[in-house]
Amino acid sequence: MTNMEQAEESHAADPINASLSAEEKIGLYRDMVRIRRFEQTTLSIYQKGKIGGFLHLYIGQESLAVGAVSLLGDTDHVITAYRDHGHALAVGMSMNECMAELYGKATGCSKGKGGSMHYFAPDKNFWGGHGIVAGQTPLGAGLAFALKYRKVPGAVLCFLGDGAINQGAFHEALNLASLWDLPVIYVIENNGYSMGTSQLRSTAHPQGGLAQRAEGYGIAWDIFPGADVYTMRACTQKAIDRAYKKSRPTILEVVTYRYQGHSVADSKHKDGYRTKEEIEAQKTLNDPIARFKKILIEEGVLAEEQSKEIQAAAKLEVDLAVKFAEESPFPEEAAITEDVYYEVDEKTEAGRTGRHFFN
Amino acid sequence: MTNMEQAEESHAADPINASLSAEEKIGLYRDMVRIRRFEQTTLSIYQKGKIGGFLHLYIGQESLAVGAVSLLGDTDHVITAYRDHGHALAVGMSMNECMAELYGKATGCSKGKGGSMHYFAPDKNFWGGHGIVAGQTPLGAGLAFALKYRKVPGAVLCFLGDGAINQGAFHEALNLASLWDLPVIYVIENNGYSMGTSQLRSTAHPQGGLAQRAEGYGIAWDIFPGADVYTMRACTQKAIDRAYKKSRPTILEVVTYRYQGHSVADSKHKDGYRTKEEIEAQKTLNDPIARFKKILIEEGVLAEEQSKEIQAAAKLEVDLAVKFAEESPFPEEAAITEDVYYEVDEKTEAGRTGRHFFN
Amino acid sequence: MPKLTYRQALNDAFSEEIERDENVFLMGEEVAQYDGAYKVTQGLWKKYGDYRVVDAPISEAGFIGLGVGASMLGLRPVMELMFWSFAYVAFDQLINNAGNIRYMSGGLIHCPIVIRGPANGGTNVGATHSHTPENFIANTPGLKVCCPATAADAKGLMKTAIRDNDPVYVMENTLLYGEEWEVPEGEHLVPLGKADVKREGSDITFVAHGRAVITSLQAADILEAERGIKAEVVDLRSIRPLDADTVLNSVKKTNRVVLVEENKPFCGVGAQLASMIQLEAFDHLDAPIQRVSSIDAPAIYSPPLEKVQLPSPADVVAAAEKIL
Amino acid sequence: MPKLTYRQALNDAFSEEIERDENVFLMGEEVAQYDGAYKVTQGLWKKYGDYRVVDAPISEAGFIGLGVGASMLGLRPVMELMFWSFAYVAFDQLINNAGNIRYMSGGLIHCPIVIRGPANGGTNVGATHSHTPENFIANTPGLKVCCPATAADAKGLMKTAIRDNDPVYVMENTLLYGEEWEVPEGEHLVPLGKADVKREGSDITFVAHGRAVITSLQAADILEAERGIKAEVVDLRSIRPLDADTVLNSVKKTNRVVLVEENKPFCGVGAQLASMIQLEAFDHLDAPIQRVSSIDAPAIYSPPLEKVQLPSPADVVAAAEKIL
Ligand SMILES: Cc1ncc(C[n+]2csc(CCOP(=O)(O)OP(=O)(O)O)c2C)c(N)n1
Ligand SMILES: Cc1ncc(C[n+]2csc(CCOP(=O)(O)OP(=O)(O)O)c2C)c(N)n1
Ligand SMILES: [Mg+2]
Ligand SMILES: [Mg+2]
Repeated sequence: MTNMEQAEESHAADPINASLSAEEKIGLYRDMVRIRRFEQTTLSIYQKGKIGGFLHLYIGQESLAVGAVSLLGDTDHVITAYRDHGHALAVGMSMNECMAELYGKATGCSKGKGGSMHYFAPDKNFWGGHGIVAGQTPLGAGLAFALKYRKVPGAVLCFLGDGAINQGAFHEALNLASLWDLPVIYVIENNGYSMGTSQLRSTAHPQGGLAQRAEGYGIAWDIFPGADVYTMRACTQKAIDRAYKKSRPTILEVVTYRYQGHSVADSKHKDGYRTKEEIEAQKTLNDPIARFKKILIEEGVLAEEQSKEIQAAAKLEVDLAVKFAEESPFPEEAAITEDVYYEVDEKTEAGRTGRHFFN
Repeated sequence: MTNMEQAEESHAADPINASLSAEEKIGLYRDMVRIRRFEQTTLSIYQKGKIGGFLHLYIGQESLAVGAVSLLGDTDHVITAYRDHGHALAVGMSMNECMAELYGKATGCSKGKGGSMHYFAPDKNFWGGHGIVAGQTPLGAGLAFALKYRKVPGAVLCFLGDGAINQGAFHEALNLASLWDLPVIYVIENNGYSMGTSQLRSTAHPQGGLAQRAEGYGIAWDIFPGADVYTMRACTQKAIDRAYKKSRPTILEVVTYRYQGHSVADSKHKDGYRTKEEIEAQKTLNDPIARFKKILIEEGVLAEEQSKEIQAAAKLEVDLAVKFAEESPFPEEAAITEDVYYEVDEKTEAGRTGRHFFN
Repeated sequence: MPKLTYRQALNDAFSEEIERDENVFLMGEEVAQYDGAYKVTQGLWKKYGDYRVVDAPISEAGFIGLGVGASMLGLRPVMELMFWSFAYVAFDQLINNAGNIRYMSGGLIHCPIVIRGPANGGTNVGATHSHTPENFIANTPGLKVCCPATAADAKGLMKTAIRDNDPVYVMENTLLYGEEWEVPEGEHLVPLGKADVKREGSDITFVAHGRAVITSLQAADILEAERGIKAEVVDLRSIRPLDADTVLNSVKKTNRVVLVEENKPFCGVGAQLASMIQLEAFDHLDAPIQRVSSIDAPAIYSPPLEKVQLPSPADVVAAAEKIL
Repeated sequence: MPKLTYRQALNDAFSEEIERDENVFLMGEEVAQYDGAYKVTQGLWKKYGDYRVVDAPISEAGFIGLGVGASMLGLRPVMELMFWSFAYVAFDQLINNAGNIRYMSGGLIHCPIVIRGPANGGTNVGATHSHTPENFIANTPGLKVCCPATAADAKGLMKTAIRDNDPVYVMENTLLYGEEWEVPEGEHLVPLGKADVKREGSDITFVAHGRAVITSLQAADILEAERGIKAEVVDLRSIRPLDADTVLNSVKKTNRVVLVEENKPFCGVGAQLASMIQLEAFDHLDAPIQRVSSIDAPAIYSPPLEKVQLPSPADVVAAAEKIL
């Protein structure tokens, strides 16, 4: 299970949150609602057999992507693993392109070539969507390296799961990030499990938690509960400041929970490797959306009615996205060999020289 | 340079050393002398062009292999990297087979197939000799896993360099070793450099030193100077006890120094990445052989005359090994495709079924 | 003969070998308590416990290396890669450790290890999860690799692989796990290095491995039904060792050959076969050897296009028609 | 034309490209302060400093992945693997990250990265250090790979690789670093995908890449001197993209072909060429295509045997004689 109690101090008064306008707060809420609704719908279309492959849902973790991404500016970048729909919507990708990608349609964000695990939006500084566990972690260091090389102030948020920390590539990336003072923030979304394996069974770690491994590289770290979007923002901002002011990396371990199975095909996630009670308790106590709604109502920023409207708008948006996706065409067969080589696609001299394909 | 002062308390009175007979002490001394002499000769034959490829000399580090290996019993195992001549001689491999291997002769320990970096002696529980940096570290965990699986009390010494700790495979091995309570001891032979790169330029690490990264995995660790073979034995024994009694891993960081270049072809090791003064200071202050000789003479265990005899005997042994190697035949050409597949070599039914080779 | 799924046949192979030899154990991500990501090891942890069926963290380099180390001491690890696609994070262990250590030790060491898992496209999981590296493995002297196409072969090859004293890499197929075939009862071993003529024919030879065998059989049915042409289908089963004789004999009989695989074309297994056949049966070839491979691009996600990308019976028929 | 070593030609390529484009930087183990393990980057750190020439820790997966990430943002990293043999600890980065990301992003991203270093046997460093993975790379759509055989090609291909907008993997050869060839002065670019007829001939074609080109040229000299036979030597230079036309045209002229490579035979580059030639020049072949590869075993250490293991001019001559 999780490393720490979710009972926590409020970060509502932290400058980074206090300075939020009512509209911005509602924006955060809306984004979380949109992500959840998107995900719920993808689950149901998956169950109806309209999409296939893998589908790793983010439900329960929405405050992490939304909170962290809300802090970013034009020169900041995001990269994550295969559980990427939340991050994609948080950076501003449209539901249409995301939904169409799941259907494998030509209108998908990756033209139907990447699928659920491989969303990208470089124009929104979003670099994927990576299917190999921890594979994104050296890439994240590379984005930060490029910022530094170009002398652009900025930070890179590189999300990863708790199970990913045991991959060698992550360890190598940490050493590089510290050694070279790279402005990268590794956000461990600790939902307590890697597939059906609890942290206890996969990860030897210090008392302080997974993030404390950072000390082995002289990297700053923090661990905190992620269900409250204010907390997420406040604690992440400190890491961003460190990136901007000192060009130093940070490891953040954010305690969270996924309500659904590892992917849609996970029969054991209820009363297999975890109990129904555990899941229910998390939903009751730590639901990011319910918690933030309560806060915003208490703050007088949000009214129940408005919340309903937001829900309804999100539902409509998703429904339209489904319609868009369903009505979109599949890629042409010729697309199979497009987007393999830049030089070929761009019809450059290089792309016309020699044989590039071998069927 | 090195992480800690080499000035240190004496471990002569520790039970593990106090219990040594005079003969055993002289044995330790002899083994260090033999290794050094062997190495010096390989350097000179290399310079004469009699052998080629890589040659990573262990000169200056002898007390580490000899001290640690001297503690081992029948069910303990050793594995190391490419700088493996010291460990090979320490476990009892003969100079003849080791020298012949360098010459690529059929009488070499690996029949001339492995070369300097790839010595093996399974009959002496010595599992190589591995050319890929840190590649031996998961294998070491595997040897320990096998001991545990077979319920054999024992320990595995897995040596690696200071530069090797930044490889992902080592990190993965550490997590497994801790998680599964494997009796493996990782001995970081910290000679301050990975090739021409000082630790400072390659490795972000905690104040306590490289070995302190162990805390990230809940593994016990120690750091100590390795020039004194008594210290090496005393500190390593604690880790062996931990392996036997608790089946727990340890990381030991042993501060040492290599007198020669990274390999024979290393023009920058004197007044390139390190100064001549630094090298000379290490030779003067921390030479394992000179130090132990002084101690043994002070203890009255060794006389100057006897030391000379040991030196002379070592020289003779190496000279004979050179002669042996030079007079040995190269492998037959047919040997190229032997030792690829067990089943083929053993002429089993499986080895006779289907085509195994494709020229 | 009873019918079993490919999955169940593998599961039986594991059970039987675990019971037969105390050195055999299974290890991999989710193989134990979760029963395997694809349920191939279902029930085995419950039956044999932590000692014989071991869940590993997501550390392929670490645990595959550990398996190689353990095999040097005589254990017989059967390691699962949840997907063969994840082999690339453990490639050094697969190639340098398992593949070279016998040689570099002059034969003093051997590694009786099995590394297994699915290696296939066709399940809409995108390029990172659809690799088929049998050609990389077969390129590597010291390693053996097989790709069973049926439940019986899956069981028989797996049991043989476990008993073999060299590293044997078994590439399964998620699309076949749920398919049923007859499987001989009792001890059933299929040797490595022995191809199987899955369909006799006299007009043209299809050589395939893994699921491409099924595709080839369907193509053969079509050719027979539509044009009365009798295609022989040779299932390589193991790629290295390779049953060259069975392939060459078939070619010498039919004089025409189509090589079918789900590998990418450049230096795929078909390339090696073509090179061998033209060398050793040059005068028996009435037409150029045709190859059908996946369309040469990373695996596409889009379900209908992924189907197009993989060899279909129609593709095989079309290739055959070029030389009939 | 001035004569330069292969090493110096590469060094010049780096200098010129560093000066030309501020996005170009070099990274790798010992490339900076140490001047490179094989001195290929000699003097560049001194000249261009830490910013453009970066020493990396022994973390190939980490720094190659970092390079891929940096290239996505438009930098042009030129990454050294001290040996291509070490690629296997960074294989996921090489294949999945650099090779697939353009495709999986539907063309939104491209990776203008170069990964380079020596890939060869013949220096008595044993099996772990003697890998030649050009066939693995060429198998992977999305990647490009070239193997220069001369100083001029080394310079020209390297400069082209750096300017190319796809990942280009350059495989050098430690045995050639010290050899000298004429290199054109001034800007010198050699396109990828263009083979070079290094020797014209009419009786038989040798197709080779990397150092095997030199071996083939020597074999051609022997054949000419001893038997008056004129062999044409086609140097592929780049494996992917591949100049199929030049190969096929030569075969159509000579009707006989020997494929020479230092790769291992099973699914080596020669396998792909044989498969292509028999398909596209079937009627032009007067005899089976011969292949000369390394002897099929891990690279042996023993110096005299390692020489035997690698293709020699005599091996090429012997293969040619089988079909002359
Ligand atoms: C190298 C590699 N090994 C295994 C997998 C299969 N796999 C995908 S996700 C996953 C679990 C990851 O857990 P965690 O890092 O905690 O992330 P979460 O799924 O909880 O978000 C596994 C084993 C993979 N994709 N890549
Ligand atoms: C994966 C890999 N990368 C690079 C190398 C080249 N190399 C061999 S030894 C070495 C330095 C290792 O230094 P360290 O671990 O400190 O050991 P030492 O040589 O000092 O004993 C390097 C870079 C290699 N063999 N394997
Ligand atoms: Mg998790
Ligand atoms: Mg060192």
